[in-house]
Amino acid sequence: MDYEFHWNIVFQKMPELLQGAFVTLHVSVLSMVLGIAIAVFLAIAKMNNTKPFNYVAVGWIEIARNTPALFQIYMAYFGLGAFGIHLSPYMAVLSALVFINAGYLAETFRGGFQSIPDAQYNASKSLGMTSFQTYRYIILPQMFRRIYHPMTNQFVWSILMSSLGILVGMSELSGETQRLQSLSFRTLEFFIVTAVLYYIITKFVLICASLLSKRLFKGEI
Amino acid sequence: TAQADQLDEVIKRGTLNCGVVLDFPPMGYFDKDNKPAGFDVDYCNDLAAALGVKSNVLNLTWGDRIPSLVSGKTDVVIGSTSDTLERAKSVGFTYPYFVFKFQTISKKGTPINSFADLKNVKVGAALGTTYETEYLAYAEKMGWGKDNYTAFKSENDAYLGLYQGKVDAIISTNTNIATKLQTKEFADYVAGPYVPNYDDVVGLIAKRSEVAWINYLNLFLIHQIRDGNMNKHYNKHFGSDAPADLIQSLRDNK
Amino acid sequence: MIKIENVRKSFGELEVLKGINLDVEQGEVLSIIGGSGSGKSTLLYCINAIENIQGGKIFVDGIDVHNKATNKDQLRQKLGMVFQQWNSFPHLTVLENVALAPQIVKKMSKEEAIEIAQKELKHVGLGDKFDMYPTKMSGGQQQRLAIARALAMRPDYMLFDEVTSALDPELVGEVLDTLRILREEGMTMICVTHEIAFAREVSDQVAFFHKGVIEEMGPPEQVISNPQKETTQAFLSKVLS
Amino acid sequence: MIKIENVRKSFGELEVLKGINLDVEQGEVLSIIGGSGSGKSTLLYCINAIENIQGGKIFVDGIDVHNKATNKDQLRQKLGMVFQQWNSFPHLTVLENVALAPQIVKKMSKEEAIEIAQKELKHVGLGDKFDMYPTKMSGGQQQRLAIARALAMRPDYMLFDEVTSALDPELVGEVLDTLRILREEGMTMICVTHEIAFAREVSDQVAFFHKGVIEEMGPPEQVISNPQKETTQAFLSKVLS
Amino acid sequence: MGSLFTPLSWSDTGFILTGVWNTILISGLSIFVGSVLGVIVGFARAESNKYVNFLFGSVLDVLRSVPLIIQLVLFSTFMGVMGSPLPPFVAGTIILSLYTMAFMAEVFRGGFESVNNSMIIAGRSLGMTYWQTIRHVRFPIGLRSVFPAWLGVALSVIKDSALVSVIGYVELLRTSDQLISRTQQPLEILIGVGLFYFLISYPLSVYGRRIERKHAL
Ligand SMILES: Nc1ncnc2c1ncn2[C@@H]1O[C@H](COP(=O)(O)OP(=O)(O)OP(=O)(O)O)[C@@H](O)[C@H]1O
Ligand SMILES: Nc1ncnc2c1ncn2[C@@H]1O[C@H](COP(=O)(O)OP(=O)(O)OP(=O)(O)O)[C@@H](O)[C@H]1O
Ligand SMILES: [Mg+2]
Ligand SMILES: [Mg+2]
Repeated sequence: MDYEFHWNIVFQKMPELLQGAFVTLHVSVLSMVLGIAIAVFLAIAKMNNTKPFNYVAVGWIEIARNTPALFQIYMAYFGLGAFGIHLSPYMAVLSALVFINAGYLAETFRGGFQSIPDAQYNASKSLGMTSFQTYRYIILPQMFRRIYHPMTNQFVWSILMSSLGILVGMSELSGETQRLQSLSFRTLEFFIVTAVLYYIITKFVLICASLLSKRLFKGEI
Repeated sequence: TAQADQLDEVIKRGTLNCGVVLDFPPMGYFDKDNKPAGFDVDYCNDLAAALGVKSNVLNLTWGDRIPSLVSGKTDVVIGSTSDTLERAKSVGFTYPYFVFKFQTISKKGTPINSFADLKNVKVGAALGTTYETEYLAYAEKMGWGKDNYTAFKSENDAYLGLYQGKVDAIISTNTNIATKLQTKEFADYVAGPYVPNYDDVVGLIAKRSEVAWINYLNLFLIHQIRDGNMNKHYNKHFGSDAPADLIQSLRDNK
Repeated sequence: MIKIENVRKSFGELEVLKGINLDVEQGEVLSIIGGSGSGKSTLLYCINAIENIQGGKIFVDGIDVHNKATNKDQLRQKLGMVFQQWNSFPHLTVLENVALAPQIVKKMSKEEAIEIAQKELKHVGLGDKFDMYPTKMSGGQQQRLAIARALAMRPDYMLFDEVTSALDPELVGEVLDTLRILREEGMTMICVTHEIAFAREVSDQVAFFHKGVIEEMGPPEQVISNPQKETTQAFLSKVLS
Repeated sequence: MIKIENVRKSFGELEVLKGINLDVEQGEVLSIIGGSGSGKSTLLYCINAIENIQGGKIFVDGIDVHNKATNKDQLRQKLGMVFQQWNSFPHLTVLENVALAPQIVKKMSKEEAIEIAQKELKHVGLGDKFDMYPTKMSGGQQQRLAIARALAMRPDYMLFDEVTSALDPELVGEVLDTLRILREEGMTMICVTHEIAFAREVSDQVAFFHKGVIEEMGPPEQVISNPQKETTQAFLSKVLS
Repeated sequence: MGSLFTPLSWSDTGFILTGVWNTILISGLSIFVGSVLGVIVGFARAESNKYVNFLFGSVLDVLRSVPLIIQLVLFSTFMGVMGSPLPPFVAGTIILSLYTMAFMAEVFRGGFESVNNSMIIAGRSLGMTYWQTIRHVRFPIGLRSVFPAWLGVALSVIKDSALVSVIGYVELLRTSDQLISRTQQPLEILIGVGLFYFLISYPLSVYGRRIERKHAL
């Protein structure tokens, strides 16, 4: 091969890459927080039979799960743009991720909820607990453990998918990489370093999540 | 015998693999039959004709330009590549074949009289282009910050963003703006001030080590002007004769 | 005293209880035996108001269980129940499992609840397992935990639904021993069970259920040792073979 | 004849079999009883060469089972085995379950294998279930299927590992009846079982396992009805209570 | 001069269909190759010891921890720079297949491990050899139980195949991107694209869930 690696340019630009990495984390954390909040409502609405809410929830969940993330992002950016609704690249990516996260997490929550055996309700009732107490002390704590792992996966997915920000000119890690490499034409070097940065970020998140789960959950289910 | 260089190879192969960015009208774009067209595409065909080989136009993204050369997928990239010294560490440039000026375009009535007025409006440009760099450098010097700036993945997306009203003005090349202004979609728009003190001088690029090949390409560029091909294509794609100062600066290899 | 008068219960089309009459006096032990699907569990759930009924009445200490005006959460505090499937709360330690309901239902202080929990756990022989998580315990231990959990609410009656039938044979004994202790202490109990020998030993009354009706009922010497009906005989010979 | 000589078996540090000696003659039925973890299943697995051993020897018809030179796949064809958990193959019909091994192991033609499978299924009372999938069957039926599956390989010996202990009490009888039929037909069998009454009825010999050794062995009248050792007495009183 | 903006016309149908076909082609091929590799790696992982597993695990881990878009650009640039440039279709198929494999391997591994060991032992006790139990017991049962999960991964690959556009493969989303530039009509085109994905993905995901529910019973 006749390719000489030039690494010094990448190290010079490291602060800008790290700035991009920060934006990546930022947008994915926010997309999870908002996604979880909406997912709770979607899950409740889907399990509930009140018509209009049920339809909205089912529609949301199915569209989110059955179309590409890239499509959602384009839609949020140029699709909404056709209606004169102008989101910044950051907002477009954020809203697409929130939309998708909410759809997937709603199904996770519903599954977690339905996986708690009836026996747990009966046992709680037989001890004289009210419905509220049953949920508060018995059902929700168990449900949270079951959805914890899928939730971390969704978080990692959000980090990886935020890389699509590159396609609407968002300056997260991938976008910054794209910009920096075109200034120097050092494509390979920049993308290698970026791949490593993504790996570190996702591993870091997973390790934190598993440490946290050890602290939170003592008994097994 | 001496090792065959790129020039020999192209002639022997009988095909010129010529990379063009087809996302940058009128230099490169898809016509209504979704076929490649544009000033750069015409240059590819002229070069192939001069070599006496078939022309094979490859559609590149901005990011593909270097890897395609290094890997030998393309022999030359005619892709409006700004000849910065930083990039010249990675790739071999010919003499300039075109000079762009950077300019704003905005809807009529947007209060932009000088470049300094951009401070008050939302500005956009294509990600990773030289004019993006120029604008950002200028904005930083003036202390504007990045808040009113939006990057787009491509030149096309930048125009779409302007058209939809995502931004009030975008920075683009004077040539591109001139062609856009002739379409009915952009009839309501006007070209604005130039980026101060900056000409975007672009060259063809080839493998850095292929000196003889670059030599040949340089001579080709001179002949394009001398034989009038340059002016002919300019006319076809820009609707007027090439300006004298552009011709002159290319002759001077500035 | 628990009084069951002509109770009928259906799931949709399926009539599961077809007019059940039963009385359980204070201090008495009633065993219910019968084939799968005969409605034994369903009756316990109805007594506890976990399932509603379609006809008849159930009184617990004179309170009409299925009356709309009855506070069912309060009523259930009188009735401890232990189920066939182990259903300890997997996210809580053994001690927390037992102490939870006294705290949140009876509003005891944490110290008080823990004291009671410790006492009841020792009562069922789990005095050394306070900080374990129930998923690490054997089935027999989990069932004893469930008994302690119910006892900690200081119920007046205990309902047992085949508490040994999901256990390995060797673990059955330890759970039955716990029931024997309760009997000695004078607890009023209704036990649904497949353990015929145990039923014979501890019951004051045995009721044989068949397809939603009580086919035969009386002291164990009569129903188990000397059954009159053919259905009872068939069932017993199958189970005892 | 199966000959077991001073067999020792450990899992890591844990010694599970501590020198076992046993002979099972042609046509004899040996029952093995004993507490959980005493090594009963492990012994069956060793006879079948599913587990290896650390000391001693096992001979089946004179073949040294654990000798390196022994073809174990071939040896296992002599030894039919049925396990505690139902492990019918869920992706095959009942008939295919039974016909599979004769085809691929014994290289029978499909027709031949199916004929044998039908015969053995009728043998265990599943003559009307050929095209069912086993997941739709009761536990007792699945166990009988497992017996038919083993019999279709025409084994000389059958090893049963607590085949009824995961069954509902009502289904135990049908499986034991199938074992009785095999005994009548003169099959040589080793049965690990918790069904003491059954063991007493059908066995020529009973071996009581305790912590990896045979504590007591002999005809059922002796070991079950009149146990000598304290450990045996304790075990029997627990199981029979 | 040529006109830059022209509205969508019927003559674009062929172009769009090329995009549709290319999307189907690259995702179909990648799902196939990825599944085959996934079965092999998944089986190896289910069968092998800690160390082999750690090795496999780390490779799969990298494939699952770096965004697909970065992998695509990196791989296609890398191959170019190494002197053996690959056409976008080939580079895209390779990376998409490996990416698919990374997820499929875990799916299949789970399937193989879920086959109760007692069934394998039962097979051995009937005199089957090791490979016979693999072939007749472990594979059929393991593969059957993972179908819903397999379908889930396959559907996500169809959706992720949209990313291959970044290295210049003209699949559906890139076709539409090009048409959007030319027509300046993003909404109509995007809705069409979304509908296409939805119509492929939704019925299959409903089917997968039905199977899953049936399995759960
Ligand atoms: N929630 C329910 N919905 C519909 N049918 C039910 C429900 N619970 C029980 N049944 C049906 O009611 C009948 C009686 O069930 P029940 O559980 O009371 O029987 P059982 O005597 O306790 O049997 P087992 O010995 O198997 O526990 C059965 O046919 C059962 O299928
Ligand atoms: N594969 C294994 N690895 C490690 N230890 C094992 C293994 N199989 C069995 N053991 C241990 O060996 C001991 C004997 O087990 P075995 O299954 O033979 O007992 P058993 O008499 O059949 O009991 P049960 O009546 O519960 O079936 C137990 O302590 C068990 O935990
Ligand atoms: Mg019941
Ligand atoms: Mg065993």
